[in-house]
Amino acid sequence: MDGMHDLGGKQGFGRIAYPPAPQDESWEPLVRALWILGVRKGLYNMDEYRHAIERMAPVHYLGAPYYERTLTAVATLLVEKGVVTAQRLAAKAGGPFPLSRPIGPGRACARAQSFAIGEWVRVKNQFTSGHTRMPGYIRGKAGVVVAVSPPYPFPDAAGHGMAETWEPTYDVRFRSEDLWPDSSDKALVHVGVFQSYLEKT
Amino acid sequence: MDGMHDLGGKQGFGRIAYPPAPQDESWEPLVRALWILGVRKGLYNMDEYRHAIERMAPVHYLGAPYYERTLTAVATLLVEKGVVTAQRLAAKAGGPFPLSRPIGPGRACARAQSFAIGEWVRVKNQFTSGHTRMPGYIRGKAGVVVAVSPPYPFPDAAGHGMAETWEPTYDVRFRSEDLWPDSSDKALVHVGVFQSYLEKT
Amino acid sequence: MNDIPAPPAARAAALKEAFAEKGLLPDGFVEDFTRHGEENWISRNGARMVARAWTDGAFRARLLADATAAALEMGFELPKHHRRLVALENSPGIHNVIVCTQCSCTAFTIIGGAPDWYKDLDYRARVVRQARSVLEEMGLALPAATEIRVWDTSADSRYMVLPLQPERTKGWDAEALAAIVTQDAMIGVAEVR
Amino acid sequence: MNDIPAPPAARAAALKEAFAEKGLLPDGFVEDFTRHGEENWISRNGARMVARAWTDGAFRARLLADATAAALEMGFELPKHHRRLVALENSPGIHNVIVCTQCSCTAFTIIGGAPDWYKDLDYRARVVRQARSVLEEMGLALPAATEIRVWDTSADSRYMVLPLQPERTKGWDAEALAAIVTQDAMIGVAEVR
Repeated sequence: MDGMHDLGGKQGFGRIAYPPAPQDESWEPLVRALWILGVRKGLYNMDEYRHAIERMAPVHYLGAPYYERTLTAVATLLVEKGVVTAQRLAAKAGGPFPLSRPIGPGRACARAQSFAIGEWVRVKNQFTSGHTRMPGYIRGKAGVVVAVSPPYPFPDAAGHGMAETWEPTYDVRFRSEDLWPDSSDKALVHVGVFQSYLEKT
Repeated sequence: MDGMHDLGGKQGFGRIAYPPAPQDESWEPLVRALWILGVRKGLYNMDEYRHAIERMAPVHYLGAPYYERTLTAVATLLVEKGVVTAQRLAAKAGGPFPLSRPIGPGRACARAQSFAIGEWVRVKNQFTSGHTRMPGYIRGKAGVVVAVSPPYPFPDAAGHGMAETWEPTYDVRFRSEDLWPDSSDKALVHVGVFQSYLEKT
Repeated sequence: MNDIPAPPAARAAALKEAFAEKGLLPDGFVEDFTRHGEENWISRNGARMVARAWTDGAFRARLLADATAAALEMGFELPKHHRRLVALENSPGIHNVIVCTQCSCTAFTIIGGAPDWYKDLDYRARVVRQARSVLEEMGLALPAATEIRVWDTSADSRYMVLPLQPERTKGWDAEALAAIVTQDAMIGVAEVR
Repeated sequence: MNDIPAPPAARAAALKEAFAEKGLLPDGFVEDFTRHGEENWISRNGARMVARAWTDGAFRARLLADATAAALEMGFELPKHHRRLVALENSPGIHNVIVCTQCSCTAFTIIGGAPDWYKDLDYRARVVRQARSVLEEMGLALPAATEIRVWDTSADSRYMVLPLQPERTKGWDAEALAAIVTQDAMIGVAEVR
């Protein structure tokens, strides 16, 4: 989805808060532990978790601290998986418990193909309302494969609880001047791109 | 700029709050009047005003009601134009008065060209950190000219207080399936596109 | 953004003082401007144009050819930067709807100030990409065969929709017709009933 | 979002109860997990790998060829979904920096939990497009001739930067070296001094 989470290259942002003021909240370790617990118990996979964050209302997403996003996503998944109802969560919390928006359809991976290190590839001009790990800033852009990773679950399917298919990802090197002509610092930008997102140039 | 204001086609948003609950705030007419006053006094033009809104911190922008954006933009412009200092504004307001981020460079219009009604055109694959009225969703896309408007000030220059050049805008018709293949409702989407943003297909 | 901003009303008052201190605020400007807008920049203007187009074929032709001139002809104002007004004609097979994805531009002197939902992020983000779904959610279910035309107000032209006249109102006079033309219909998210 | 949400601590507690009621929460899990993370998933792991690579040519070669194996060889853990660890070698003309633009993925068992600024929107949005400016703002001014390589963690590979060893530390043992390798250096926003 072309959501608010897809921040790469968005403009108007400012100085990095670095070095940071330490401000760990006491509830954060609990949320972190519950997040992992849900993964270990098989309630959801990592892509379902990421997509549950992406499905947050955009203004909520952007205003929420990091672990509030985790909290919202895990709660959403527990409700969607039937572990608890939204009403019960709110009652337990003693007030409104905002959840993410409903999930839509995912999509299966594309026909298998393969690319070699050193080969030029292009990111398909594709759009999906569901989970994807293709950042918008590489859509339609060409780059060169610099490394191949072992097969991972295809996120656009896995994020929707569809039967997992596994496919290689390629570390693809893009030139910033191709991604944002005349409007970027010169750099080589590498993205881990799933095979299904790619086509021959 | 590829800012948070550039919302067309972004996903994750929800139901329109329609019909709305009436909730006009009493300070809103004042802000609206001051906004127009600044235009009439020649303190800023419409594109400077729009860009001052776009330069708000993204999270502030997205969380702010409409007239808070106007308020922030007009205050920012008054400070930038030397009418008042930021410190003085905050002192008068009795607390922090968030302003927009600093302005960067604008850009001049492209060499004059012209397009005829019925002609296919393509939106240039251009990026700018400054003000622009090219919504991101038409970048690089082709459409057909359905109407020509009289010359308007070129926003990418006017928004930065550069010497105004005027140029025609074209109402260009795009097909939603070209803008967002496989991921949109079928519609013809028309955008008023400045001449400088366009090239022959 | 760590510090909580002063309330918007306090900031608005501070801004007003900043204008006043530089001698930029004419006496009574805010009140006069607000009253002028409330009295003159109302959706009834557009409604009267629509009603007249429904009852006066020559005006309809003028409106579709040059809505700016048609608005001026009826005595309505256009701000200096609204340099061209365009009337978008609905027909049985074509439905128009307007939006401003990057801010919230509208022909506010003609169709009235934009409603809150028009200025909200949801409408701006979605109506260009999910026009049919959004209209349906808002209560306007269009026939599958109807072509939807969305108009994104990204330059200084301004748009208004010329809705279809309901069958039941054939023969009504312009005054009666103007009373049933809503702002929503001129934005294109509703039909006139 | 009109209603103010319950405080996050109350929501977190509610979530914990929801797990517990279904028998999904082993006794002491939260405490054990938290302590395990605090004790084991620390940036000192990565620092020790870096220090060893600086002092042991054969390990350096293994690290660059297969950082997953190198991490396991040193007894460090990788979560199941971190299926490949990659060490990115800085050289006098090449500087690497990592980010996750879409969320905040990191090899947290190796370089420690991501710092807040890494998870913030500003870093995620800007470092891919304005790498040199962002690094400079953060205090790392790179020579104009240095090639900057940004790595966006968009799949399940995880990255760590192998920084340059400072001249002044040549001859130090691995223990002393590990003490000066920071998490920021392994993310690539700082040099080791």
